[in-house]
Amino acid sequence: MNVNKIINRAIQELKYGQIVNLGIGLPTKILDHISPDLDIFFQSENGLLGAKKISEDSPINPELIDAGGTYIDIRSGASFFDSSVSFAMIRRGKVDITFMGAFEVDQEGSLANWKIPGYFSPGIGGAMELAQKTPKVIILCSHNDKKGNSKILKKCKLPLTAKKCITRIITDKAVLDVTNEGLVLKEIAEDLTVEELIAQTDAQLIIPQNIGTF
Amino acid sequence: MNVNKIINRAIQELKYGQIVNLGIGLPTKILDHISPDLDIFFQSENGLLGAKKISEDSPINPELIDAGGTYIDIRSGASFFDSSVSFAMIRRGKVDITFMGAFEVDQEGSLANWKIPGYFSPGIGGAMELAQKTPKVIILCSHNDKKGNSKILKKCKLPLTAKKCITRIITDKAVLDVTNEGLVLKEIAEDLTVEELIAQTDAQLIIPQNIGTF
Amino acid sequence: MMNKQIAIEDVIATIPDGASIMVGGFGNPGTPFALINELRRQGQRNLVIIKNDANEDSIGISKLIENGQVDKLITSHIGLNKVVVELMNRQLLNVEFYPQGILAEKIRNAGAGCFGFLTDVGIDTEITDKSQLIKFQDKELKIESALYADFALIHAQNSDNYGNLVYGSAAMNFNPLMAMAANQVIVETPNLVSSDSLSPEHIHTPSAFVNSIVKVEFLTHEYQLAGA
Amino acid sequence: MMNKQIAIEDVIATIPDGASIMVGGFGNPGTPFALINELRRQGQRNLVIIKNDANEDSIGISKLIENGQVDKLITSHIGLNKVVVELMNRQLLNVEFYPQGILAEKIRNAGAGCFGFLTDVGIDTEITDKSQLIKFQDKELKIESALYADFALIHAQNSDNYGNLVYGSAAMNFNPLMAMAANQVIVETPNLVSSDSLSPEHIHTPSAFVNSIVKVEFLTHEYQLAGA
Repeated sequence: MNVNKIINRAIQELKYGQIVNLGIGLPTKILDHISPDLDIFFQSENGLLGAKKISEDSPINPELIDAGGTYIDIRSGASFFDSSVSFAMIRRGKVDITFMGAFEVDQEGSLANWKIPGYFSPGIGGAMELAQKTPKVIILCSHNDKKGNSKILKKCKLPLTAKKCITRIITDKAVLDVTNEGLVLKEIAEDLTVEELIAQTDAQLIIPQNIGTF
Repeated sequence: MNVNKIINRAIQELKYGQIVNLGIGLPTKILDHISPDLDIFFQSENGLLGAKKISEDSPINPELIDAGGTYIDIRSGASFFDSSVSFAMIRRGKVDITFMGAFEVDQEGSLANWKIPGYFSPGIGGAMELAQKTPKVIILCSHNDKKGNSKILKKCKLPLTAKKCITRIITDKAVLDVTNEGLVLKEIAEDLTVEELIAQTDAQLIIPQNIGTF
Repeated sequence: MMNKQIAIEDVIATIPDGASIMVGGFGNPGTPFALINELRRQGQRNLVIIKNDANEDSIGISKLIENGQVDKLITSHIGLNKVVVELMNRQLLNVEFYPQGILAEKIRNAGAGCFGFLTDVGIDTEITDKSQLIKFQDKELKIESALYADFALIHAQNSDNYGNLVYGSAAMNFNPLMAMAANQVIVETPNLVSSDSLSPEHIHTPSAFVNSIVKVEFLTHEYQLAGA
Repeated sequence: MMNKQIAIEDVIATIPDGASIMVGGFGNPGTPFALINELRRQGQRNLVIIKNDANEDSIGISKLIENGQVDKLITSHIGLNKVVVELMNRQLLNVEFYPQGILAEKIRNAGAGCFGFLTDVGIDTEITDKSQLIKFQDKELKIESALYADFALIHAQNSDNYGNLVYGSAAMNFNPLMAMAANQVIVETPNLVSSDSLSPEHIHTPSAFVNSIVKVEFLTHEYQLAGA
């Protein structure tokens, strides 16, 4: 999987002034690649607004981590608050975008990313509220798993994180939008044909006239 | 009515280290008479712990009032907080004593002090939660109204503030404790006989062997 | 978000007739007098106002009520405003009362994106209709609904350009709760300061909850009056 | 109240077997390692521990769990502690999971002296049994009960003798909520400071919620580790 391709495409979603939450895994890599000049506030659900990648020569503050446990720094205009205010912010829709990883997504926009029964059940964390309550939920994931199976399904089989919550899916092969009509192909990886993509995707795709590449 | 007698007796209830709320009216006069050395934290439900009477030569801070709208000062160790935390403190029973005025009290320990239908209905304010949730509710009021009617009743007639909430009643004529058995006379004003007190009281009084005077 | 500073007449003009508006303050401290005065000048009508009290007559939200702009007041105690009590008694103003801490918690509950909470406050009094009680974990309890609003008018001692707010002493009261519960949050502040002068640990309202900031160039006499 | 300072062994000795204990912290920041270590040393058993996470293996509450002192863990996410995941999978530890913000709100609701709240979080997922849903104001909602505890163990950056607390950066997290929700609140702090050095506007937890204060004379290595 081409991680950088996904991250670079994800960064194009960011606009001046937004409040953004980054899930553990692929999404947190956005912090490593983003221009420090972009005026964005990253929210971390352990209680801060204004997270910034720590520079290598900065001293570490052991009390300053993100929700994934990584040492971070803060930008000018940052604030700290307790966990109830942090999720108040999330449930009130004040976080504009959340980027999350996924085990499975489906053409209805449902997301499964917190539990694989029998294999992986570390708890729900903040995922359910972020997925259900953020206005724009953007999924970053590989298009297919290691065995080549599509992660973009007609219907999720794993326990859901939230139903019909996804706005956009960015994989290494495509950018897909969830619409009332179904899953619309917006952009395709430049080294792939539409036929190849369809063959590698379980979900039904709506193919419009104009498709971008990335 | 001898206001000072009530206030002086009320002050004897205060002990080192307590958190105390003072209702509007008679109770707030406690602040004027208390020794500044007594290590007490007065809570004001508009969001502060550590209220202190403002000294005459201090500059006024227009943002620093108590819940009755009087300019106050704060003591060392004071804190400010929002209205939800203020009432969290009250509902969690962290305020040790609340002193309140009353229109009527009764021998079951019920209190009416917020509404006189048709005459007076300014709203509930903080009274209901303070009366219902404070471990020690002490009522300060005149024993009889201007017409001579007892305010200490068998049963309240006015809309209740809270049912069976009162610990102790301090009037100009008596100190009465609410017990499971009924209203017990603890102390009597030194210029009054027990017979006179009974004649001026609607509620049934339990008269123990030993009665103090004040 | 980012620079949220806006002219007072422009931001108050976004409030339509019939809006529900939370107004910060307990008595005078924390009351956004400048925003209220502009709302009075523009004259929006049929408003639902949510405030702990009604201020005193002739100032604050009492001006809006006296001017006939308010259909309904949701409050806790209006005892220090005889004019508003009189309007209520003459049934010229619809007033809905809650215990003060329940009003605060209804607003806090909305601010947290919830829909209500369970309480036993007042269950033995006339404010509770026994038919509303539910049994939960062997207790008789009342469901109090969350109280949301279209707008909140907030007075902060300090704000930066992002809308990180700090309140002064007893002027905090309902302000941070309302800033979370309203859909559009309009802040007035006499001190628009640089972010770097605010300590991130000591922000009372994080910028995420603030939409618009009005710099109040000077404070009117109302800010200097005795409280309540 | 007043001088609440007490020796660590004396205050931890007040915790009986079977107690429910809220433990502050999100990962390492805000975790009261010294109080936990003393609880491990004294060895109280059959504990119910409430914490956002299980720390990493060999530190924090993981020590209590690994030592068999914990019957039940109420938490949100334990993904960074393989030892505890393994104990859960082998059914040697009872773990109750909530969405993180719901766990925070359950504790906040108790801290506010309420009994539960209404939410729609997770209602379309397996964490919700449809039979629990109630209809309120035309919405399908779930009642989440308030979560109280016998004790809270809190780590504060600063405290005065009265127990006015200030937390450092991301070490705030669950601490102020737990300080309100527990019946007995035990605070550890490396900095016992004079009241006059704290600004009354910037107290995160007012002294009313604090029962006991332990001055931590030196911070162990655990406080210096990477978080979560």
